[in-house]
Amino acid sequence: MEIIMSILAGVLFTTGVYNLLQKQMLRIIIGTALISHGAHLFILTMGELKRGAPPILEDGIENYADPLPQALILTSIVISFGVTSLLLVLAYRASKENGTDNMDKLRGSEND
Amino acid sequence: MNEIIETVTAICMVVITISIALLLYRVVKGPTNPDRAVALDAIGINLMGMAGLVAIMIATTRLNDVILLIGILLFIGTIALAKYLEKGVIIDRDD
Amino acid sequence: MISNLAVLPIVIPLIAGVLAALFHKKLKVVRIYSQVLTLINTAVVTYILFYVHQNGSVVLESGDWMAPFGIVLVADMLSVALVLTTNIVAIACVFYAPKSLDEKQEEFYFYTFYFLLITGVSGAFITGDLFNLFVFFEVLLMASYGLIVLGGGKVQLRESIKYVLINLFSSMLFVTTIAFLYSVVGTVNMAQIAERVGEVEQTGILTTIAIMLFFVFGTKAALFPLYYWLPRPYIAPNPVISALFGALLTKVGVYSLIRVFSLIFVHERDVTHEFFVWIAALTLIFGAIGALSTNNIKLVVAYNIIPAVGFMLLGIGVYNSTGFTGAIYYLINDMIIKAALFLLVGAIAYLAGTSDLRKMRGLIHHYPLLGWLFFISAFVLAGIPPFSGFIGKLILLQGAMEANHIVVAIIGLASSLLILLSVIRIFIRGFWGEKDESIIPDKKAARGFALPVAFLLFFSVLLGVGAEWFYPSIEGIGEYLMNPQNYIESVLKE
Amino acid sequence: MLFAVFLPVLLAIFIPFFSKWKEKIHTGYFVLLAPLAVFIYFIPNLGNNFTPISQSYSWIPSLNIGLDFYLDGLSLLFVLLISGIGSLVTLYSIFYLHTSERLDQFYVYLLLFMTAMFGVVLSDNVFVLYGFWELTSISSFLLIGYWNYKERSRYGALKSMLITVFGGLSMFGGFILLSIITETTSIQAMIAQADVILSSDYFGLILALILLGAFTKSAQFPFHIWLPDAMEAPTPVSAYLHSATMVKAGIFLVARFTPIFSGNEWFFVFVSGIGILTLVWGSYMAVRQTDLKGILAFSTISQLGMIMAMLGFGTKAAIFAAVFHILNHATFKGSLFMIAGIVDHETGTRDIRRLGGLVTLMPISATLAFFGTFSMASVPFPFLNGFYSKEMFFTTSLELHDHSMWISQVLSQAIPYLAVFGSIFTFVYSMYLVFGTFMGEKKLDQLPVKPHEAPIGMLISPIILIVGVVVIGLFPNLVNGSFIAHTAEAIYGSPVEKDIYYWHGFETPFIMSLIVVGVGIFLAFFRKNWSSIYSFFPGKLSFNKVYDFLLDQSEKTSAKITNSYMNGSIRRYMALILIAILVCTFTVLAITDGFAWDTSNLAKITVHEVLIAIVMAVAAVSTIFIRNKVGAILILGVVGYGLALLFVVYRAPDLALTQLVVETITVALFLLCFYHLPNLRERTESGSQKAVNLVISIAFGALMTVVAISAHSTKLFDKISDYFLKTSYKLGGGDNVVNVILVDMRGIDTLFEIVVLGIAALAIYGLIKLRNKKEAE
Amino acid sequence: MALQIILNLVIAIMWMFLAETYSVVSFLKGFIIGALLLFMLRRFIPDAFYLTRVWKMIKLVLLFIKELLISNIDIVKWVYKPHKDYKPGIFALPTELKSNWEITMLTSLISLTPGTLSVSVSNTNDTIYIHAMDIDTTEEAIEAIKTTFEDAIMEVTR
Amino acid sequence: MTETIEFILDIFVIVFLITGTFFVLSASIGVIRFPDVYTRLHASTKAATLGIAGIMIGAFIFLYAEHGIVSGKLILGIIFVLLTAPVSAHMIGRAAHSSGVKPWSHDGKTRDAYADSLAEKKQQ
Ligand code: NA
Ligand code: NA
Repeated sequence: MEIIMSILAGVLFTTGVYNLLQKQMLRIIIGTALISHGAHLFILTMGELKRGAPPILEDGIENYADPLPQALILTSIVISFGVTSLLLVLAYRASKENGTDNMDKLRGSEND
Repeated sequence: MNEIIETVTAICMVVITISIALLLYRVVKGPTNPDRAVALDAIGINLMGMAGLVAIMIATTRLNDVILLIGILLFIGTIALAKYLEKGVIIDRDD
Repeated sequence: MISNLAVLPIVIPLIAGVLAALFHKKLKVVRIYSQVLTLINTAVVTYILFYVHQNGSVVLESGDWMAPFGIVLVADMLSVALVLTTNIVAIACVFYAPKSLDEKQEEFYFYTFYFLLITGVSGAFITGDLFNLFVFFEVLLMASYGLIVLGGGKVQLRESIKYVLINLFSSMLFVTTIAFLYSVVGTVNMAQIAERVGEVEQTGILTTIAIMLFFVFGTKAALFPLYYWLPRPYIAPNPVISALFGALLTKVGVYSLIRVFSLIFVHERDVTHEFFVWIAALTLIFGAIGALSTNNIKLVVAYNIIPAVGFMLLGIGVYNSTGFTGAIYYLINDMIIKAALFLLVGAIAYLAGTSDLRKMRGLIHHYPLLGWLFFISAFVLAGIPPFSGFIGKLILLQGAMEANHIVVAIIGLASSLLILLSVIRIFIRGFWGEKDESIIPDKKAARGFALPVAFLLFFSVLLGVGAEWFYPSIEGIGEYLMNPQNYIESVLKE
Repeated sequence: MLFAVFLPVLLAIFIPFFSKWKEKIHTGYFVLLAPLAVFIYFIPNLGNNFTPISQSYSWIPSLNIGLDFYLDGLSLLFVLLISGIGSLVTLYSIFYLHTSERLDQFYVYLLLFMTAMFGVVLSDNVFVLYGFWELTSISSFLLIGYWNYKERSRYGALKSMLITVFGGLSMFGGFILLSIITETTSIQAMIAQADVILSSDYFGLILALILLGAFTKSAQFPFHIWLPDAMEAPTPVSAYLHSATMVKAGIFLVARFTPIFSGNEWFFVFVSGIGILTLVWGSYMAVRQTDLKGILAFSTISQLGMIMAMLGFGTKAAIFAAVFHILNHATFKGSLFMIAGIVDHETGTRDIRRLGGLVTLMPISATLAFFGTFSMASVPFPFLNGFYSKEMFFTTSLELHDHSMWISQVLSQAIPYLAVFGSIFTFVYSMYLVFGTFMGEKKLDQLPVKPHEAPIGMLISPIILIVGVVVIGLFPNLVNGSFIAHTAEAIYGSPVEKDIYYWHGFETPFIMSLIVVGVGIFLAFFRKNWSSIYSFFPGKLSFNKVYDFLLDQSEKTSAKITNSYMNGSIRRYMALILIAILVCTFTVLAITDGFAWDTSNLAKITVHEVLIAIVMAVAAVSTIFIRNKVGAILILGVVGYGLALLFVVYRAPDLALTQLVVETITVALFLLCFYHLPNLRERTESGSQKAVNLVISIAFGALMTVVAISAHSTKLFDKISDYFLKTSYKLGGGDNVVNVILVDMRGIDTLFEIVVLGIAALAIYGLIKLRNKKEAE
Repeated sequence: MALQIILNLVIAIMWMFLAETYSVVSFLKGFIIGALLLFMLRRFIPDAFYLTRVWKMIKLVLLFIKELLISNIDIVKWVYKPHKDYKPGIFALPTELKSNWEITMLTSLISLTPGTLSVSVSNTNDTIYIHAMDIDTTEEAIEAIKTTFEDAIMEVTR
Repeated sequence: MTETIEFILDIFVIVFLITGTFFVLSASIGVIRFPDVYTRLHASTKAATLGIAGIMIGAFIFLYAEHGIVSGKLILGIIFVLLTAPVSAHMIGRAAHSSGVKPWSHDGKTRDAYADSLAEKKQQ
């Protein structure tokens, strides 16, 4: 299963990167979101899958899923959320201010 | 008996995944945004079902929160989405 | 508990930043408050530096969870020295800020972002945990996002997006790489990673992961061929923000490279470090070319960040204690001089009303002090004695030549010339020449801008002329980095 | 000696205070104290019983950098030259520069230069020497740019700095290598290890690097081009820096390292070859100049070439001759510059075509000029020092060492002819200089100012120098044993006893001199008839043009290169970064054999998980194709919810909860932010762009997958998580291990994660609010 | 109604004290006894007996569920029909209900009724627009159901 | 005795799961097959809601029978979904209508009383 999940995460990266290489802001941001999903899935996968119960201690259960990747993902999710939110508002403001949401038209020149 | 339940759960799981896949088709295809909203709402409901099935599989109540949360978010999300599609706002503002 | 010292440089600015948010509208108060707290923090860090110098590394196991299970904070000479430099830069910036920012920007949490940026940077220097390093990266990046969008007009918003996007991408690559590493070595504590990597002599996959980490940090550090994102976003915001960025942000990337490639991935140097040397060479060349390519004085300084990073990478790549010593000396020097230069060109652009070199002339007639400060900065930057840039460059080149990397050392020398040309042009074309009578000089503003710059240059001269006071300690760091066992033992206490 | 070196700088500090009275007393009088004091301080060292003195002051001992001063014959010659000429130049400048100029700056630069120069010649530590070396470049830069409102000044200043700093950096590289090989930073200690250096693998490189430093500083071909442009500096500066002292720093350097380098034949090839070439080229070019200072500049170039060539010969006699000529050149060239300055000052022009017949109006200057130029032309008069050294030059050019390499043999054969050739032109320009200025018809109508003799103060310095010319000419042995013999000894390495005779007999050198004078007179007389040969070397091909081209291209090509990739396009940046990552990581994966495939440690594959994966993959892929923005956002939501489901499936309820909430809010934010923006457009990029994007993204995804699989297949250690599971309840007091990790073991992560969120909130608030305010205004 | 609930709770807790057993079972006993008491004394207490309302609510929910089940079977039939032989459309349905709450309940119930789905409510709150899978057959049938629903809702709310 | 009860409960679990899943799948098929957003809403609000309720009840019974856990939250979840589904449907329907989606009709003649009344109002 880990291999399939690795492939899935790889697909998320692929699609994320593809979107990242587009011109329109919305697509680009969707790309970043997909990449963060991929990253989180990678972390989960690297902690091995389905090796026991959810890491909430209960009497009589010996095997638990690896709790550390989960903790790390949790932190990362929250952080990505913060960044994505900021990026969204920023993109909105930037496209309003510059009158376009096409990053190709937002290259700028050296003296402005 | 338990094996039967296990098998049934697994089959149900697969069926629901197929069901989600079908709905995904509708999300992608549209053709209108309300169509997508409908499909998305249904996907949410499917997710609840899946969570319930997983709860059976690993015999835990730890997922009840998840199920409930999906329900709540789904409701809020659908309402918000509907309002958004109607007016373009999610939260009405006075200005 | 003396080990709690390690957390102070993180906690003080954190609290300061949070409090600054509470009375962000009372500008008079918040300015003085920020200045005082910056000074206090600097004093504390100075004390820690002396303490660590006397008694060795301070290791704090947060929440009393023994390493490697909890997050450890490791205040060794390297990290504390860099934190201190950070704070010195911060002092200059916090005194420069009121003169440079408009009140709206100050009100909108400049000081909070500023303190949290310091928090993030200091945290990144001090933490002994790889994932925690990621978190501190995010703190400092988020603070930098806050700063860069501050009062954003068209240009700023446009450049901010690019800045955020690239950093977001590299952050995601970072966490993923941490995950891969965790899968192989089963831990995220840097000391333990180092120990474990050493035990298996860095198998192939570990080297691959190392290269990925190199790209993560290399993007932040703006190395060839990853630096494209840097120059324009760096000059978009207010000069004081550019200075904070130029002095601190890329340097955290460099620090991380130093740490990771002196502590953890040192067993396949034929692949990794050899590669760095050539990347360093390319960085030196392309950075200098970039600096020459433009007439925008702010952009010239921004481009100059790149070859400097190339020098430091060279120090890492040659992997000897001289190289590390040079890299660190140069790092400290560069933090100071980049801040000074950004503040300077900011002031110049403000006073001249343009940052286009072709539109300015004869400024020295109006602003002699700024002119001479710039003149000195140019030579610090180019590594001309007796300033700090020279000492760093000397040691670095010695390190490179000791390692038989003569060609790269010569490239380094050549790039120094180009660097000098890139900045002395500003002096010649901007400051020299006929007096521009159309300018109504603002002497008071110029003085206000000059003081923080002079403060920074003082340190630059001190690090050069008074090198004897610093060099032995930094040489000590270089040797310490060559023996990762020291770090591992101080953290894991086996 | 420390005090002597730094005296000028110390004095410079007081200049700003002193300049308050500059209306009454010329700042120069105050400045004069420095060189004079140093001169007097070192004079007592003259004498037959001289032994080298060294003094050390600690500076950065841990880097082996110390203010180690070493006074031997070589440095003594230079110190006296610098302080002596320095005194005269300062005196001269008092009359040359009016108090309305920015004198304080001028003198600060000049004092800075003196210190730098003293430092260069007295330092025994290579890195300190390098420091002072660069300081000479910097102060020269400032002095040339003194009248920086002139475009030519700025041009000349930059040119001189770039070329000399280029050489300085190169020399610095050589020094570092030397210090690594010899493990010392002391030049004397290096000389003691000459054999080590000579046998080093890097010897050739060291030689090249250090010679580059010397050649650039001493304006050797083809680096000479900066010197004529440096003439934009005030004339005292030209006399001092660009003739007598700074340009001789390169000579000094070569002399200093002669004990080490002369053991290798390449030293001869480079130093003598370049030197003789410079001599020929400089004198040849001097003839075509029309600016007095231009002629003198090229003359200086050629004379420096001659000295350089003699150092390269390496014979005892050659070294002695070189040293002697250093002294002689300083005297006559210094005075000639001052006279050129006087002419400029009094007539308002330096253009020799507008000058003529000044001998009647400026008789003293003219007399001095005659002595100076004739000495320079080495006219065989017994009272001109220039003749002696030129004669020695010819002699030594005939008595070269035997050489083994063919190139040095060819060079040895050619040198005498080239020497004569260069000297002929030297004669020609010297005559042109003095006759063109002072003889012939008067062209007063072409002069901006009515010329008259200079004030006596201005004449003192040239008079003193010309007296020097004559005195040395009459009594050459006066300076021999007590002075230049020590210098030559310091360079050669063993005592150099040599008497200087006026008459050597009617031998080859004298014949050479006669040829020079004879042909010279002829050529000088018919100068106009043959000067068309200069058009064979059109200006476009000159080295100046090369410099201009390089400088211009350094900006243009840089801009071209940089703009080719720094085009502000985030797509381009990302693509380049990704390609770099891809290429390097795949390469490393391949060469380290990092790929691993181990299926023994995998979770069971179940149909529904695979299906979920497929659904997510399909959803992710469809984000690329969908054209409706809301649709795209919602599909992104599907991926997010799918991930939440995976979290559910893979036993991570806390993650699922968080992911659900976060995903919902994110989707809402997406909708909110992009409602007013245009819908997604069809992707307009070209087919090749699409293909590139596709290849990059697929390769990147594949890379991550491959590394992930390899990482999963190489689990080498137990995870630290076992500890968390064991201790979570006991020590952490909670049964939800993830929670315990988050709030306790990794509490710092959580704290700062909240900080990140807080900053984001503030930043977003700022983004929105600041806009509202702006709109309100 | 609130008073009745509090009274009932007080009685239940009093019972627990009296019985000196503090368990769910004894609480339930007390609750039932309290409810009975309130029912018997309903003439002396203002407002109608509150449990009648609760009962009506339960009835409403049951109605709800019944309609839901029926409508689902209908829908599934339509889903698997090979041909699209239904005639959908939107029709208007006047209502006497006034408050938002009531109307929401009504529209929800209608939505769960076989073949109908409320689409909108007029601004004046007097007409509900309903989408029907088969407009011809449902338009009359719904009239009858509507009254049942309206009555049921009004019984609960008024 | 308990075994019998458990057996019966297990049967219940299986029945609930299967019917629930069947309804859920049917809803999805409906969403695919039906011609317009309104008809699709019919499918998704009704069939899916009931289906999910079935699965949840199945899960509830299972957890009770196998582990003796009475999971209140599950019941709460069911009620919540039942209560909210029609509201959601109503909202989406309204959004669809106001964003101009016309109801599909078999013969091309749209029957839309709502649109008619809106048009009338506009004329007034
Ligand atoms: Na200019
Ligand atoms: Na200019």
